[in-house]
Amino acid sequence: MLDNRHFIARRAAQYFKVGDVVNLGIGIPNLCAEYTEKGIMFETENGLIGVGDAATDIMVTDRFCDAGSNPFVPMPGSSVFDTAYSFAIIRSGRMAATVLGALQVSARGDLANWATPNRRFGMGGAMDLCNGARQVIVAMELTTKDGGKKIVNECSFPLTAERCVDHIVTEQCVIDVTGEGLVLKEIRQGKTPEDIQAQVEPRLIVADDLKAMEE
Amino acid sequence: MLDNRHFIARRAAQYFKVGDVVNLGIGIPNLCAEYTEKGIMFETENGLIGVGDAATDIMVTDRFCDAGSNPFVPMPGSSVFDTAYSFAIIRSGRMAATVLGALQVSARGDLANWATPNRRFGMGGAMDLCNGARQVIVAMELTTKDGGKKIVNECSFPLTAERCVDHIVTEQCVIDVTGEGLVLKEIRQGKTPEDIQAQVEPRLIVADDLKAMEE
Amino acid sequence: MAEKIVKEHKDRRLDWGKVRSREEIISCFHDGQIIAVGGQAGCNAPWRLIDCLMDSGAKHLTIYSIDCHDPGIGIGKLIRAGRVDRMVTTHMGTNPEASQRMLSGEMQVELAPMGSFIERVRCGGAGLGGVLTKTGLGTVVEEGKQVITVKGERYLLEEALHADVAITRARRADLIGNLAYRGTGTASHPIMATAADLSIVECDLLCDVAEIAPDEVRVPGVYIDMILA
Amino acid sequence: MAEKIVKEHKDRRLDWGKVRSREEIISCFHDGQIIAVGGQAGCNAPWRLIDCLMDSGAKHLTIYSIDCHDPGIGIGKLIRAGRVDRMVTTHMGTNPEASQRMLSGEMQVELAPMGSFIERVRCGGAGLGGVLTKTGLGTVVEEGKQVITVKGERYLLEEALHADVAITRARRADLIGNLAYRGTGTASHPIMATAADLSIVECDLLCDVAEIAPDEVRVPGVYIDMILA
Repeated sequence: MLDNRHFIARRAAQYFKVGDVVNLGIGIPNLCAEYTEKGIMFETENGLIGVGDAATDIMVTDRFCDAGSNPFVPMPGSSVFDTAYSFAIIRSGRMAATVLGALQVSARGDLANWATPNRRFGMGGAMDLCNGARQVIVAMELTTKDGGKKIVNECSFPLTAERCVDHIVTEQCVIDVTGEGLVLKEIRQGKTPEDIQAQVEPRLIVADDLKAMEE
Repeated sequence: MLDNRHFIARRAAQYFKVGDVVNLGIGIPNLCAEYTEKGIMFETENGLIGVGDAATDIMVTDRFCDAGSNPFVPMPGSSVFDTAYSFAIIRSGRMAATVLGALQVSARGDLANWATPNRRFGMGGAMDLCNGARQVIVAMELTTKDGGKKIVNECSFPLTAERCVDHIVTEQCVIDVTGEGLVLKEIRQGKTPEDIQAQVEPRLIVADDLKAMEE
Repeated sequence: MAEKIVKEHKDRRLDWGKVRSREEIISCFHDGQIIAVGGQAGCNAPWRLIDCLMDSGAKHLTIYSIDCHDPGIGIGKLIRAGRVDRMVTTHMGTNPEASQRMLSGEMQVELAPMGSFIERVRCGGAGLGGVLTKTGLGTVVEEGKQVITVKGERYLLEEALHADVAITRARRADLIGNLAYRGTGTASHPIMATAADLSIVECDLLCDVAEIAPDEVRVPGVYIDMILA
Repeated sequence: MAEKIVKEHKDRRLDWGKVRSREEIISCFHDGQIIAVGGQAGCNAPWRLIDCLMDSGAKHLTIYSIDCHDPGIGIGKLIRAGRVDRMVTTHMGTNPEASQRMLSGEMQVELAPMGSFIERVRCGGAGLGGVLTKTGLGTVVEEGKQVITVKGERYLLEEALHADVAITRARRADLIGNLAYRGTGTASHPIMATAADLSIVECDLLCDVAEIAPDEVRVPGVYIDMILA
């Protein structure tokens, strides 16, 4: 059975369609690549479309590393570009999706994922991805390790972007951000909508066609 | 003996130094290439540094043409780029000089070279070249065919750029644009400063070290 | 068995691949569209795609192009046929018919400095709203534009241009739309190709996937929707 | 006779060529300079040029860099030695010492979104004053910046960044400074290399003139002043 992180990544990867170019954040999002069909290409924002398998042994080189410094083997059909071009693509709306981690997501889809009130590591490429990707998918555990709420009415942490999140995938549920509010679309076997509601701050709308998450 | 056009081009080319990258306009400016020492490279604004000799026979191709559609053979050390990159270079201040034709040049170095009150062909790359090139050299005959003045107090034609011209090279003289005004630096054998003054509108300052133009 | 495998592979190529028939591409052009056309100096233009546009019958077009080609050739064909209502271009020196139509009021022409023009198109393809340049300050280009001051220096704000359809030409394209160019055949093609909702390319050589080395690609396939068969 | 010809050619190579000794390059660094450093993710950084900068003793530096490398490595060496007064960067995740110095006030840090940061540097190398982007709207990035409206849409104005010296790394460089890259070793290097008064490069292979094909060049020599021997 998959652990929570892989379970989340596998579900998030189902949003990708053949022909899509997708950017994956560090952490859980990066695991999506393991659950993706052929015909989808991954971008690394330091400047390449077509990130392939992790490089080992003789294939390890400084010339093919992702934004997390992990060496990889480019897949057939890869393309290389500089960082300015990379973010031109990202902002252009040509990137089908980005999967990102989150510290907080608000009721209207605001995302906070780069700083707490006490710590600021930097936003890297996240703000541009939220601005430009056609779909912003948050892949995270539903609450903090000690049960604190991450889906909140208003983000208290510095924002990455306003009203940018489309889907939230967690180990317990899938929530869509809509004009009407947060809609509970899928739920883990053994959980009830009330269980989920107890762990998030905003009032959830339960979808008419609420589905069970695939185990 | 050189005709006026080649005489002007040969003199204008003397501003180039080894290592310079230079852009030449259409017409007289383009002839400068024939009088240039080795170690100078020419840019064509459609996207290449290193324009070489005119291509003939089997070397003619649509893939190596200058902005005037003339096929050429790229010289060793050439580099190719797109139009956006081309004008990034042009505006950056890394282009040592541009040589352009002119309809009018004003006393303070304003240039008009892309339109008359009745005709507008378009400015092409001239406005960017005047903005970015480190030296703007005008290469033109001193007057119009019927003796009309082209060096004027104020340009009456639409401007290409304000206060951009550094040197004016004609078949009769070389004039520098300075903070004090137009300075007559070189004069053709057989001409007097009064001859030149009679053909230009602004009051000329005659350089203390006024030289004869090389025949 | 081998036959089945080959068929499966072919189906997948159709799913992911971007090669489209002339007919399908012609059907993409409609009245009133903004069309970005790549190329410069009348060399290496997307001649076959311009012919598709002609054959579509689409009219009331807006054309973005560095220049206007020659009378009756390339874009000049569209202009002569009265199919172009408006152009944004940098010069008309090679096509007196374009100037005539501008003067007669049949065609509206916005003349732009080449560097500003192509930078505006780059913005359109790069998700940017505009750029600040000193080019055109103190000239007619300034008319109607915002002047912005940065660190005490004045700049013109040049706003992004974005097209409905881009038609460009590459030296090589692979099945997923990665593009490579050669020489001044590069010109405005790679920029124009990024700045449209629908980006169609013609190429001199259609390549297998991975035939173009990653470092040779100048436009990644993510920007390209269709390749003319 | 042959000897004389070779010598003459060598003299010309010195005149036009851009290869410079380590000592000459060290002498180019001074207190208070702004240094643009190419690379990302701590891979393929200009390690040898960073060592030149260390050995120069220059202090009170401002560094432009996508990231901050690891503690005590690369830029991390300069940070640990207290030589950096100010950084403009996009994240410090790999270097806790950078965060500590920011919190203690020993080093001023401007955090910028990666796309806006590199676009600002591109402006610096492209003679542009700034660009308009939606990235950062509604966040702390907006603080102190002009908000410009274009066609009813709000954008942040991100102002150009330009350095005194750029230190970058290329896979190949020829004697006149034409540069080629490989893979994600490209990263920010080609952009950083354009945006400084003095652009110095180190390369893995020093090439003869014309060894790099014109279409392979990603940065033309016009932007490059010196190549580390």
